[in-house]
Amino acid sequence: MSEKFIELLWAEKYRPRSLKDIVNQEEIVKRLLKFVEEKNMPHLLFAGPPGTGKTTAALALAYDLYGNEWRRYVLELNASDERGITVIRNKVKEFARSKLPGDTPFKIVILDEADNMTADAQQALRRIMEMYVETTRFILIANYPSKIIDPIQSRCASFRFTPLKKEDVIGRLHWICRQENIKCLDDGLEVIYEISGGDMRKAINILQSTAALGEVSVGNVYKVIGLAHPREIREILNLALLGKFIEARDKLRDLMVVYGLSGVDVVKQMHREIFSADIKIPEEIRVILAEYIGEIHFRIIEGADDEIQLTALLARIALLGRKVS
Amino acid sequence: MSEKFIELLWAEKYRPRSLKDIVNQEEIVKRLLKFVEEKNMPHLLFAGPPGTGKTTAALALAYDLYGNEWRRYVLELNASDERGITVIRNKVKEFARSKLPGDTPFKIVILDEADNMTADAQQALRRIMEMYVETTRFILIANYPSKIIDPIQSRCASFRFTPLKKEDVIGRLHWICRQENIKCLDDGLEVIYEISGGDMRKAINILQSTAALGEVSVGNVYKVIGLAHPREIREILNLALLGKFIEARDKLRDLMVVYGLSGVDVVKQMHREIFSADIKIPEEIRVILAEYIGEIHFRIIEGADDEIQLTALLARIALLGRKVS
Amino acid sequence: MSEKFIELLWAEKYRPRSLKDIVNQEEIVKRLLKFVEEKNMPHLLFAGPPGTGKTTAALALAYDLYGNEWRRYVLELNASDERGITVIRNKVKEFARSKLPGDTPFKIVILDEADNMTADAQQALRRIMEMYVETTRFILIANYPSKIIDPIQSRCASFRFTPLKKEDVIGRLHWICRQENIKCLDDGLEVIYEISGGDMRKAINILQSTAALGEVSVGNVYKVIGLAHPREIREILNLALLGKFIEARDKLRDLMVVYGLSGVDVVKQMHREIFSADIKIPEEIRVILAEYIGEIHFRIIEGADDEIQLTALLARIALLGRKVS
Amino acid sequence: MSEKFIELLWAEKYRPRSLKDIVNQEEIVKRLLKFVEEKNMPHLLFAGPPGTGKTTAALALAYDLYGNEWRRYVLELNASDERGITVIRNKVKEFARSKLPGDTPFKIVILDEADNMTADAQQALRRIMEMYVETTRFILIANYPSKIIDPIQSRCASFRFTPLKKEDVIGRLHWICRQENIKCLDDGLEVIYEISGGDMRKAINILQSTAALGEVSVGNVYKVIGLAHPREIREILNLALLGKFIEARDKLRDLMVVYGLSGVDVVKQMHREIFSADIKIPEEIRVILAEYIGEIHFRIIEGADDEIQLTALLARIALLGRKVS
Amino acid sequence: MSHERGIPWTLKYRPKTLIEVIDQEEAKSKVIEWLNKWPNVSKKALLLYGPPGCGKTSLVEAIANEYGYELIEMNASDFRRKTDIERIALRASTSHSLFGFNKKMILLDEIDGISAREDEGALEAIQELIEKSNAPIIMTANNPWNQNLRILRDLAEFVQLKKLTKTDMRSMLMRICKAEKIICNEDAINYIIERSEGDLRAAINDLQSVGEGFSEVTLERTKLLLRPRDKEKDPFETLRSIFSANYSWQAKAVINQSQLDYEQLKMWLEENIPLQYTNLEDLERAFEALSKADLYIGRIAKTGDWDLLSYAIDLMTAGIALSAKNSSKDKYRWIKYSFPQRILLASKLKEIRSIRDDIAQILAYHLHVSTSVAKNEIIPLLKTIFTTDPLKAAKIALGLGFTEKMIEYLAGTNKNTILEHYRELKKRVVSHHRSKPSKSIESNNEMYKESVGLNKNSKKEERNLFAFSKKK
Repeated sequence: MSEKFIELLWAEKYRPRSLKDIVNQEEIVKRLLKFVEEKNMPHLLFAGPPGTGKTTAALALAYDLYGNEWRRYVLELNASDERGITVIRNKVKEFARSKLPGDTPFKIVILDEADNMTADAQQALRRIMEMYVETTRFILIANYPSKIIDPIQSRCASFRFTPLKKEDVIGRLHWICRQENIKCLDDGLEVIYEISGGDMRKAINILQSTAALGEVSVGNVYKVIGLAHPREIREILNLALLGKFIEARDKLRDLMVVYGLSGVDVVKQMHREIFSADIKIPEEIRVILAEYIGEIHFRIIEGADDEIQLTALLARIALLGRKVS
Repeated sequence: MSEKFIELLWAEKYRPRSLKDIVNQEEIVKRLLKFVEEKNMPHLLFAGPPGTGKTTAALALAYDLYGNEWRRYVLELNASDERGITVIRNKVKEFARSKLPGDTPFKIVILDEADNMTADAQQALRRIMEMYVETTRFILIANYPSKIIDPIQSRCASFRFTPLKKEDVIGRLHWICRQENIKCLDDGLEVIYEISGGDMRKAINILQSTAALGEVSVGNVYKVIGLAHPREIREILNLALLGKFIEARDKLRDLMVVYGLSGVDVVKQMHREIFSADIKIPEEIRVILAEYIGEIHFRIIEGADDEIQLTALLARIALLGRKVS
Repeated sequence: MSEKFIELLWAEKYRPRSLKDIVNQEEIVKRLLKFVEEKNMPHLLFAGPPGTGKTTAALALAYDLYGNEWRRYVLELNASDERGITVIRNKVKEFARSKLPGDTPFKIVILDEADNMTADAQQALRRIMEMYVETTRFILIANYPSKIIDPIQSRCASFRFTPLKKEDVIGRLHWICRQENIKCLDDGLEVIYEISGGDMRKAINILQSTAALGEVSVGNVYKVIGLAHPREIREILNLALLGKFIEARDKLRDLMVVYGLSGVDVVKQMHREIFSADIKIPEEIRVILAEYIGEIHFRIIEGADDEIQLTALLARIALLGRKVS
Repeated sequence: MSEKFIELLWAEKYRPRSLKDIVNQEEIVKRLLKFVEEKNMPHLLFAGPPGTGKTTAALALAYDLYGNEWRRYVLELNASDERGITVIRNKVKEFARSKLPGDTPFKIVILDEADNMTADAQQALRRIMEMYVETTRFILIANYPSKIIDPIQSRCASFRFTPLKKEDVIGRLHWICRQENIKCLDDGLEVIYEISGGDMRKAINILQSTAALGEVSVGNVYKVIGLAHPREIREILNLALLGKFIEARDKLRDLMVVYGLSGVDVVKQMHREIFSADIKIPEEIRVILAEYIGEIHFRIIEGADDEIQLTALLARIALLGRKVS
Repeated sequence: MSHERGIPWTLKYRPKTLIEVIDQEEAKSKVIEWLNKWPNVSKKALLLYGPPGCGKTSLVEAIANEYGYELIEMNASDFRRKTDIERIALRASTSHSLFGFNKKMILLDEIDGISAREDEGALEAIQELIEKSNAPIIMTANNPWNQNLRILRDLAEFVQLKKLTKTDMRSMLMRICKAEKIICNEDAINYIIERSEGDLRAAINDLQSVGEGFSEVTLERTKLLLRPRDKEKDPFETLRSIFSANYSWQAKAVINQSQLDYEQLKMWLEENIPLQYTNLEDLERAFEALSKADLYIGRIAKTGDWDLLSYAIDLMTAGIALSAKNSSKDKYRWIKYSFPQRILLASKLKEIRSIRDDIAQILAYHLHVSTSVAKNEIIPLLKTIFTTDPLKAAKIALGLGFTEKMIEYLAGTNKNTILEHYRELKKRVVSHHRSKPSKSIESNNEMYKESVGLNKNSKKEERNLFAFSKKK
């Protein structure tokens, strides 16, 4: 029954299976195809922002090496699984012991979010990598290569994944919409792209959630991710800038209640809006605001009361607005 | 804890048992009743401010699905209670193993405060949700949907709970007072509504505590929640604004002792009062004060000494007052 | 017998042993006596200002329940002394395991200054309270009830201790003087009451110290207070204000070594000192100083070294002093 | 590590095997060759920055002394091996003490990164070096010789390895590119040299990773190491200092996307650049900037949002720039 | 041993007899004199200390060799746990010897290299060994101020070995050159001697580096191979470089070359900023920089992120260097810097604080308050009683079970009077109790001890009727 009920996650459903299906990162794909050809490879380090296809490339590489049975020869270790170094050691040990694939002289361990490991754990990892190198190759996946210790970097061939271009992401979303028979509006997709920050997986997830509400419109996207419509945030900012502090504050309260916005949500949205072209703020005010928003954001992160801090922010904006006009 | 004991809390005693007893959130109730009818449902995500009936709806849904024996088929977890995802995993594992109810093909796990989980823990949760989906459905409850990671959002049917209307809350309080045979004054209930910020459970709790003191009057409400009467806070502010710094400070000290106010209590009350119509402050001072209160509030949150920080606040107000007059 | 050779602190000597000896807080005593009668009680929360008899009531309740051997059945903990919730958990565990008293079905844990615990620790505490509820009842004591998390509040019977009336405190002091055969003047006692801010324990301690000087007169009371709050702090401030930085610093060091004061102790005393009538500085300087001190205190709380911070404070004061003169 | 596999990493593939293959550090190589001739040498301490060929020289010396079988006579302990006091007292002592094959002059213990060993472990080493000197010689390798305790320094002849000259490094990279049939641009190689700081191994690793992206150009090099070009960071700082806040921000965003920089990466790079001579600001402004950057760095560590905080940082810099000019 | 095999020169030219031991005449005679008298000596062990390479171990070996002692050696490469040391003692005490020596001598080398963790209990065992041993014990160490040596000060005679003189070193190096048939340039020899700073072993190693395999030692090769040793700046140089820096990079560079780590630097600066900067504004700026640096150090502890250290260092170096804006001449004044007082005061402060903590614990127990209330509210009041009414104070001290140290803390200048009363009262209480045993205050204090977990190991502390001792 479950298949029927849990629809697949689109991010999984539309993930390329083979290296040949990957449309971006051409240079990297070319290099990886070499490894498939030669049936040999060193340890690899895939680095780059989230959603640029690192995991996809690793899995596709495995698919191309081992064919349909690839799952047998691949051990995937995720950051969110139990992953003390001892667990890793044991799992790898177990895995390394199992039979080797017919014609490829090694198996693959894929270690996601390797940059989240402490330096000490990475040292231990390095030793594990050396110990089982005869039969096992590691693919380390990281967002920030600078967090990977040198000794590992120098033992891996590293590959840098670059952010996807806007047209690539939007193109892909369009294509999925057609496959799924979903009605989508251009500005809806654009907003998804912006919010996702170029992260393909995130973009597809948002698309799927939005589609559940009906058509992919700007309003629906914001509803799905639990944020206010930018227009309303701008209204509040404008009220404050006009010195209508109390009004601004009341409107903000309403907004938070209606959309269920947290303080951090509001701060982030305000931050985005003060830089939008749709709001008229003198340059110098923008600067001061940007600084103060940073301060307020930090306070809320540290556990301060949303309402008091946001009021303080509006107060500052009102003061600034007064000085200007 | 024993049933008998729980019944003593009105918030429990007057909690609707069945979906049909829920008077607000009509849209949501309608959709949930569908699930009961069909004896099937996806994972659910209930989002909205505290006290808007999310937990009540989840429990009522369970009641309507399983009848009086519902507790057998429901596992209630609180994300901020259970220490870590491993505990959750084990409990769910244990629970999923137990026998299924006769005619409903699944059991329910209710996970409260799911938005308090770290992104990593949510990733792990997502995997747990997938693993046991055959026999178990999750109802995730959250205040801030934006804090729930995308992959979970896109796997859940989302329900947005909106704040209760003032008349709904006050109506309910009135009704309880009649049931319990309690004398209540209108402005007393109104103060309760204000303090509760529309949170029904909180409002009922305050009502009960106040009732223990006798009639539900403004004075008694403030006494019960351990806050100073707003009038007194205003007095301190006025003294400070008149430059009578030492007097203001002494009065504040007394107040803190008498009511047992903590630094955060005082800051919050001051914050509320500077926006009340009962205090005469020029608009610009109000704004400056709002900002400064934000600063002081943050420091106290970070662990700074109440007395030192509040004195600094009063001193600042006194200086402001001087400049104005 | 050994009365001749030894002496106890009066605050201990004259603490009421049984609930019946407590003269104030009649309402509360009445309710507590009920528990004694029934040999049963829920968890209790005692809230109120310092020195209003919360701890005394808790101990007297225990005495009345268990008689002379009461210490065996009571575990006294002070949240601000215990290092972390784990320590508390272990102590409670150990204690809960021990034999139960003959005819009372539970033992008592008294947790003083419970409001000093973080919200997280309180969550854990709540779980401990539930776990051992069969054999153990908790009496939580707090100055600030608002700092006790809701789930604990709703599981406890709450008692609000109100400040003692002037005549109650003075009456008690009178009575002690008669017992101890001390000559006391009415205005002396009155001054003690004022200084103690209605805190009975503090008042008795001051009384005992004053008695060491001879009769309890206004002069002697002030003398005691003067001795207890060393003039050195003021001297250090004055030296610094005169720009004599090195001298001020050396004196500060001496002070810390002689008294074993911590940096936070010194900062708090300085803060008290600058707002005392005895130090002559313009109001504005006072305010600026208060802010400095707040800032320095904040840095110490953030984990900075208290001596460095104090020295930096002196440097600032020295500079400020020059600007003034 | 399997030989065939190692060949895939260029840094290993092109490592000199014999002292005669080493092209830099001529004086030292000459000296070492004489030791090989004489079949005698004191204990050696190789000191100098990373990648100056210390380990290579030690291994080549061993190779020249013992030929292909060199691994038999050498005990290599790397930083990743356990090297505490116990290991020194057991494993190292055991090896030093063990009998020597008839025709070999002595065995060699190579301790890489000896400056990372604890003082205790170093203490345990000193007498071993004396007692078994007839049969065993030590080569200690250190980046910071001052962290080697005096008594050990006194027991070694020490050699200072100097950073490789630019033309040496670039020459080598050129040669490798020819071997590997890689297209490289001169300024690309130059940038690699700069980043490597004369560390040959690091330079070769970067070369290999860059080659994976296609041609070895400046852009690709920076992309690979996941850092922005220092010039670009300086540009942003200069823009902000000139008050061109929006431009600075836009440039920073682009940079972060293109290079996949994390907030911490940016903050660290900025911190490095503000002290560079290429930024023309008064010296004291540098310190103020460092403090700002430190504050923002702290906030990001505490979990604040990269973008908001970096914008706040630029805003602060812009405000500062305005004040200065 | 194969003769073809080369051995390092330091071993080849190691002294075998006393005469070959260069310099150190004073030490030599002291050791021999002590050894001759043994066991009729005031201290049964000897500690030789001096910088590396001055010949401590060689001296002992030469003496053992010449006077016919069997040398039982234990050094840092050996485990030195309690049992290991007891084994040595056993070996030394067995009457016969395999090698036909009739005398034995114990050499405990590198005593300053005893590991606090791995060699736990070693120092106590050595103490015991010294007391019981029937063989002379000689120990060596580089640094006589090493913590390990503190408890040995009363048990061992300290004998200093000095750095070797240049003349002595020169003659030794020349001797080696001659033996190795190397033509030696005098300037090269001088260069080596300068560089070695009195460490003969290092000089011989250097000589071998530039000499072995070459027929001639030239100055050119010597200079190329042997770069001047980089020395770390001592605290005084460190401070001077920071204060006088004009550019931030100059100031920042100092920390890498300093003997001081950032924690120590912080305290040295705290002590010396006011000596260097006299202008109040400069002073305030400098302290503000230091205060902020310190804040970052605090945040490192809070967050566990060491990246923040670099900001602390910026502020501590560049921040302080650039603070002298008003009176920039101050930067270059020559100042006699002083050692941080707080390091000197630290142990005193720690002691006083622990006494205060102990008093607070007693008060907290009796009055059912927290220790911080006891410290801030009750101790000050108690102090007034102690300074105004000695007899009452003594009674209270007795009633609460204070120790004499606690009384001293509370009484200040009044302590002698109170202590007299206290001792007198105590005697009377004891006699009173003998005649009429009853449970009274002791049981009160018993209970207190129980409550803070003192009774488990309080056998020894029971000596004093009302003894109170710290937790832990």
